Amino acid sequence: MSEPRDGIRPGLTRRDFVGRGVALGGLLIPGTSLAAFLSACESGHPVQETARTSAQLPVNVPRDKTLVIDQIFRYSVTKNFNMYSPTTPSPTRHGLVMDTLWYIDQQTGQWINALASDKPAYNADFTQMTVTLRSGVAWSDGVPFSADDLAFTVQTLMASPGLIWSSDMQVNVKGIAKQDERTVVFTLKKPNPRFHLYFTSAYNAMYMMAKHVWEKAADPRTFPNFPPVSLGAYTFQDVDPNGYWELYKRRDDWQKTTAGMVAQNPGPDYVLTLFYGDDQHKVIAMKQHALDVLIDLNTEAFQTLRKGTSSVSSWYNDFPWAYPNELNVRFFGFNQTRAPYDNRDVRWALALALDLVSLQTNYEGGVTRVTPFQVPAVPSLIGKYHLPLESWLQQLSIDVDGQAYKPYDADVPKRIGSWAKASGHNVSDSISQLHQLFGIGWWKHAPDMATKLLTKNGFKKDGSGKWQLPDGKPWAMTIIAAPDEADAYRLALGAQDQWKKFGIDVTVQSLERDPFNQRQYVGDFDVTSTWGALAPTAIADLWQGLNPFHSRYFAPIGQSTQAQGSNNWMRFRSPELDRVIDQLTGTSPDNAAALDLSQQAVKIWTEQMLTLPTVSFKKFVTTDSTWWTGWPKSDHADRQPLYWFMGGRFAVQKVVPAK
Amino acid sequence: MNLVAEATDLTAHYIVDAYGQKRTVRAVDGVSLAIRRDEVFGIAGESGCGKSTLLKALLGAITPPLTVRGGSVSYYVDRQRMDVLRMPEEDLRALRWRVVSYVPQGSMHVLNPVRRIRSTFRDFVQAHRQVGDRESDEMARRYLDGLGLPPKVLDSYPHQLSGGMRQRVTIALATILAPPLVLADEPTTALDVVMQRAVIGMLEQTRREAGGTLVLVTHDLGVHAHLAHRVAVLYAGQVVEEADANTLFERPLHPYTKHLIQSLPRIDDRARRVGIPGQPPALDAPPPGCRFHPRCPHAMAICRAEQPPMETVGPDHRVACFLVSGGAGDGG
Amino acid sequence: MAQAIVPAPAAGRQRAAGAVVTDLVRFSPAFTVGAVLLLITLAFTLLSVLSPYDPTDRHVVPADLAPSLAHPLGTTSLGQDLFWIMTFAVRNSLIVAGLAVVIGRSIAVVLGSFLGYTGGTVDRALSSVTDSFIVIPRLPLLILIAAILKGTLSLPALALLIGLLDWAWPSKRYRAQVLTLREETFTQTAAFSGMRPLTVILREHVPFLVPFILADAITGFLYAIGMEITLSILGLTDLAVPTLGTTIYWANYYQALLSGKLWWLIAPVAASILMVVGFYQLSTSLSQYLDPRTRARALARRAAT
Amino acid sequence: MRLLVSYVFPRLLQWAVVIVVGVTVAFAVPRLSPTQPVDQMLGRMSGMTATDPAAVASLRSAIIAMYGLQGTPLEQYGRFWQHLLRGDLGPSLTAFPTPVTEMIWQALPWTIGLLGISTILSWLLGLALGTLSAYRPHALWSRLLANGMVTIYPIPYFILALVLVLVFAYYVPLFPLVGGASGPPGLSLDYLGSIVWHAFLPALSLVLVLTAFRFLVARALASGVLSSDAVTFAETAGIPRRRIVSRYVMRNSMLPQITDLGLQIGAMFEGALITEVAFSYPGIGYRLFTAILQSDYNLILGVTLFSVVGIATAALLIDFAYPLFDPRVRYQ
Repeated sequence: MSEPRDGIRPGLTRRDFVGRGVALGGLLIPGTSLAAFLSACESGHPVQETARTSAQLPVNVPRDKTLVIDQIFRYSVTKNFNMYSPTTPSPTRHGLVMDTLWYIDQQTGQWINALASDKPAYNADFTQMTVTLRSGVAWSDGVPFSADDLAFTVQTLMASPGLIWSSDMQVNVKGIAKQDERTVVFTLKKPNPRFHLYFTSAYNAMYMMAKHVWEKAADPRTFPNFPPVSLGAYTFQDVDPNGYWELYKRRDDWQKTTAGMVAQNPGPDYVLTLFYGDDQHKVIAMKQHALDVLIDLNTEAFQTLRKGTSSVSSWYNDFPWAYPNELNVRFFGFNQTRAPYDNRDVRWALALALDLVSLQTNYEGGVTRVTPFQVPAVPSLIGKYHLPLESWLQQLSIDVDGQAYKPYDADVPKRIGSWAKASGHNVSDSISQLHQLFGIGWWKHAPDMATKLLTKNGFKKDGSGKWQLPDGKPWAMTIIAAPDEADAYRLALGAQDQWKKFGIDVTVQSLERDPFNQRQYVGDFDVTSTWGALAPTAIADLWQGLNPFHSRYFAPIGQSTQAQGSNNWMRFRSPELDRVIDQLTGTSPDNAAALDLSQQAVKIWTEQMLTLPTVSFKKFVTTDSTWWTGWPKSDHADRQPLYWFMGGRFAVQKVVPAK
Repeated sequence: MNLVAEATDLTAHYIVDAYGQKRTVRAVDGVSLAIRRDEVFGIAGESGCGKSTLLKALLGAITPPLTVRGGSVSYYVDRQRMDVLRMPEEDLRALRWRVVSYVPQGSMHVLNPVRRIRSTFRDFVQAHRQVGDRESDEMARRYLDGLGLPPKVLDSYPHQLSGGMRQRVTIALATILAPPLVLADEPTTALDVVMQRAVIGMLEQTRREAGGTLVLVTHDLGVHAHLAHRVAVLYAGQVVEEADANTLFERPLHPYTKHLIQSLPRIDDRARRVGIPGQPPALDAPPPGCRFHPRCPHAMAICRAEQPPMETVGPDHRVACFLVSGGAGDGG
Repeated sequence: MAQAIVPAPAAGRQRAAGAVVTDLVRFSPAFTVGAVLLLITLAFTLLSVLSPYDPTDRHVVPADLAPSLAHPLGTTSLGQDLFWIMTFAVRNSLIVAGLAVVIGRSIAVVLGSFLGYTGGTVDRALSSVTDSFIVIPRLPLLILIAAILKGTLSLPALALLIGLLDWAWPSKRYRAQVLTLREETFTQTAAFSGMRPLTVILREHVPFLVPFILADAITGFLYAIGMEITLSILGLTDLAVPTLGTTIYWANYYQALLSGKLWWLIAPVAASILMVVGFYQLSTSLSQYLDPRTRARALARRAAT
Repeated sequence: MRLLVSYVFPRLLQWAVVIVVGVTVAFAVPRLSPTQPVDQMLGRMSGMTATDPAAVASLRSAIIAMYGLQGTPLEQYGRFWQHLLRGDLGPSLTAFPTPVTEMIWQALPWTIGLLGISTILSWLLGLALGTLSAYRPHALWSRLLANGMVTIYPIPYFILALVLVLVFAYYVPLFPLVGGASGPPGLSLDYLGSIVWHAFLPALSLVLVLTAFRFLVARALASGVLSSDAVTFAETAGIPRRRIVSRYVMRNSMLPQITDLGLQIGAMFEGALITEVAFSYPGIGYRLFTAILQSDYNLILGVTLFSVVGIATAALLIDFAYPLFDPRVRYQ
């Protein structure tokens, strides 16, 4: 009963979409002759906040009826909506145009029935799943959505290898039976209590195909599906041939779409997705109120935008501003096929040599939550892992020269809070509030303990305080990192500084995004500053995240982990973890045992220091309230604000015109 | 006296003052010449004696670093005297090819390499005559035909013609408008003897047809003997002797002229030719007194001290030498 | 007649180098401007030795300070003193460009002259290979290789990479130059008079080629500086090593403009412009002085004013 | 006929060889990079949706087949030439299944428009100003212009481009920061207006740099020609200046500049990569740049093929057109 696997999901970061050149954008000061002129206007910001009549948009639609969304990247191909083919992702399209059976809201963990009218029904041994569909849903061309479409979608995908979900369906589905217009029964090749997750959107899930359109396609793999017949509340209207913007119009019959039914709100008449280029241009656009919501900014760009424009806000109104609840974590991965990183004590020593408070404040601006677990401390998970397991953390001990040392440091959030107060931000002192903002705790900053751990394993310090490996050679470590993933890269620089002070000769290799990925896939690194988490969906059951780390998917050095479909770049093999995963495989996610087994896995993971998680994700998801309000914020966090997720369609739908 | 052009006490030097080096090359130093109508006036002298500079001055083509330090050059056009060196640039340009034209030194390379001879003729003719292309081509064809040059020359490019042919085309270019005064700088050098004869014949024919004057500069006394009516001998930027051709060749007075004539090979004369010791002086630091004295077998004390004045010793014969003007006369 | 006027080069050479420089300083403003700018650049490069901070150390000074007496060029968001970083940046950029020119031009000269002198089928075969290298767009190739090697691209490796991509076009120019020299009459006369071919090359051709190589090296240097800066601004070189390009990269990375830290951008941009302009002014005025033909024309022009 | 065999055929052969070698290099180099496009695509896909590890193996081989990357590089190379001869450059790996040719045709007009105009404009401007400045070296405008050009020329292009973006798109927001045009595409006036408005800064940066280069080359060549014998002779003959500049100076210094222009136009297909990246202009260079960073083999190969063929053909045409411009090079 193999289940859909979505282990450590790299998550959709800004870099996935923003081309290197674009991120540069490039702004520069001329030679000396012009410097005088520029420094004259250095004080006041050159681009003042203009009134509501903002810069004109590239399309002539009424500004007050149009929601302008940051398109995140420029489409190189504009007339192709075949979102099943292996191509660059198009995040701002699937929320508006596509639909699937269920959604789990990443902020609240709430289960949302979309095309399905209620939860999936499994038989006793999880070899059959029955889906009953919602009635009254229609395609954009008026044809009603029915069981035929669902059955046709799965059968077409099974018959066309190379499309997303096609090989998953081939591996799982034995047969599909349409019982009536609203019911479909899937019979599975082997028991799989999590088969429904293929249709349950965290970032996205299986898009439904319109049978009456796709059946005419010669080859579904190259069918452009343009202009798309869609299930979303919006229909495709117009596109810039150079891929800089796309225009969508709300369907008149928006009540016949699940977005309308769930959100119970018409939403904007038009949605315009627009590509402005790098942070620099987005800031200018939002200052001119020509952009209503954007995906992310680096800290400096956000501060500049926030200071100059009153109508702009991210998740929190005040420090630390950014949206902290994406299901992802930054972590240092040690290549456990290379000495000395295969030694658990060494990994623990490296952890104790770090001062996470300094990393989180000086390098990340104090804006993210710390987490000792490979699971982010988000609202839907903090109650299931961080709080219940805190007592276990306090008891956790590692053997240092015969005596048991307790590495856990519970007042990390307090120290970050005091740093924040010192830097002039108002932060409350209540421990629950601090846990919300900065996570529960991390490992103590104990270089002396780290030194003992290393000497216990035969490491020596040479005359000038530099560490030598047990075989006498100086310890030289290289960290690989991708500069366009800002938080991970700044953590790498911070770790380099701290480990250098500790006595290790550390160099950071800053790699272009694809070569960085490739070096991880083939295990060509000592340490990697990367990201991922065991909980891709906001449910307590971690099977999706844990399964790819099972040793049966282990990829030896040199062979790409992608060939195995695993994210185990660190290449560890843990028999105890395998046993827990095997037990979890047969357990239904709703069963309480699933949570208990997942907690066991997290304990093993943490104790064996398989990875060194540091902070969870944060994004300056920023909105401008000049034209539209109603975005989810920290004070009314009833749904996720991630508009580029498929589930973000509800946030877009619930937006209302500003007074 | 029907003069066509005249230089009075003309002094023109090359003044160079750059990159910290100040040099003055005294190429022409106080030269006076009277050039008559309808004659061939030869200017002879070794290379580096200022012949070409003098000719450029006569033409009024003063381009830096050549600068006029004194004296004047004038043309006599229908009884009217024109001071060439002080004329405005535009008027001087108007005179060119109508009143005076010039056959440059090394005229093998002066034709525009990328255009046919026909269009070069058009440039020269239409610069001074209001004629269309067709008429200019017709004029050129008839003129070349008259000079015995094959008309197909007009359709070819310079690199397709031999050196001699290019030389003659340049001469044709200079004389097509039949200007009263033609200045030719070393027209026969770098040519084989046969071609020299053809060029000399052409010069004679064009001058006679135009009834004009030819000023001929060459170091080759043989050419002067053949063509020139009167010859002036130049040494180190100064005229040392001037006479009609026969007087000069038969009764040269100045030691330098005598020597030049003796060095001419004669068909019947087997005697060894005697060269003058030493080199012509560098013009940026000419010797004091008579500039020839370091190489003059008869040099006297006065020769080293003063410059010999120009003495008229015959109807058409002038010479500047103390042997003749009898300075202190302390030696034969 | 013209030769007599112009001071013969032989005479020029005897003048002490100092005298030549004083002449140039007095008479060619371009030389003076260039020399001053280059002196500043050299001073900057030498200062790097005195730097109290190691260029790769971060947070050694308070971050984001505007230029002040303590920090003449201000400090960066990484907590580095921009003045000392710039001394390393200028030095490293010069090293890369210098090495790249030497590598690129030596290949070009050797290959060009070899082809020029051998001729025949070897020449035709190798020339068509060179032609195909000219046809391949260099910049995308450079970006591709840099993107692959990026993390491991040390300064010499970067110089080698730029040098290896800048030999095709110059080698064609040198071959053409050698071909014309071979056809010159003085080569034939030297060969007839029994001079061994090698001495013909060394004594006759090299003096002709040297000014040509010098002038060509200038364009090579400009290309190399341009490439280093372009690759670095795109983030395709070792970002830990401070060069003019990487300083601009980091200024962009930390949004120097948006957050009003202009000094962080002005310094590298102004430095690269002034350095390059200075170098070009100096080298063109110098090569004009060395090449007799251009000097004659310069004299004529000078005398006329 | 002999001309065809002895000259045209070998030149065409060389043209073909050059293209094959260029294309082979463009085929091989991206494949040397360790980055595997299929792995990258799987990484992106697994980043979005649940993919069972057991299912990944079949998904991976299916994608490899779709991308046409199956078999050894040699087989791929063979298949590439088969498809190429049918005009099919294969699908883009990052924007599958869109064929590469479609993506190139979509971006090419932007580059041709931007580069075409700025190349020709700067060539004419640079040539005219350079030649005139050589002819009038001491005029104030000429000296100022020369100093300006000598300052602009060496500045690294990327810095010049970024300075323009900063000053005229950020501090003084006259021009847009991103994109090629705005508004619904069509032949309407405001769409064309927006194209010009977007293309102005990139074009300005190109024109500045290219004119500076052309100016310096033209000036050097022209001053060389100006001191040639042909021009001095024409000058002395009083030929009007306009005719001297156009018929003598321009014509003689034209040939090397024509070859430059030809090659620059040939190189247009490579796209102005730096310009398009610095100004985020939607041309072919920008597309090549993103293709390189995402190791999209087919797109890299497609764009490089265009630029290699472009330059090689330009070089070929120039060789054939050579004799038209310079008679001296006529191949008898």
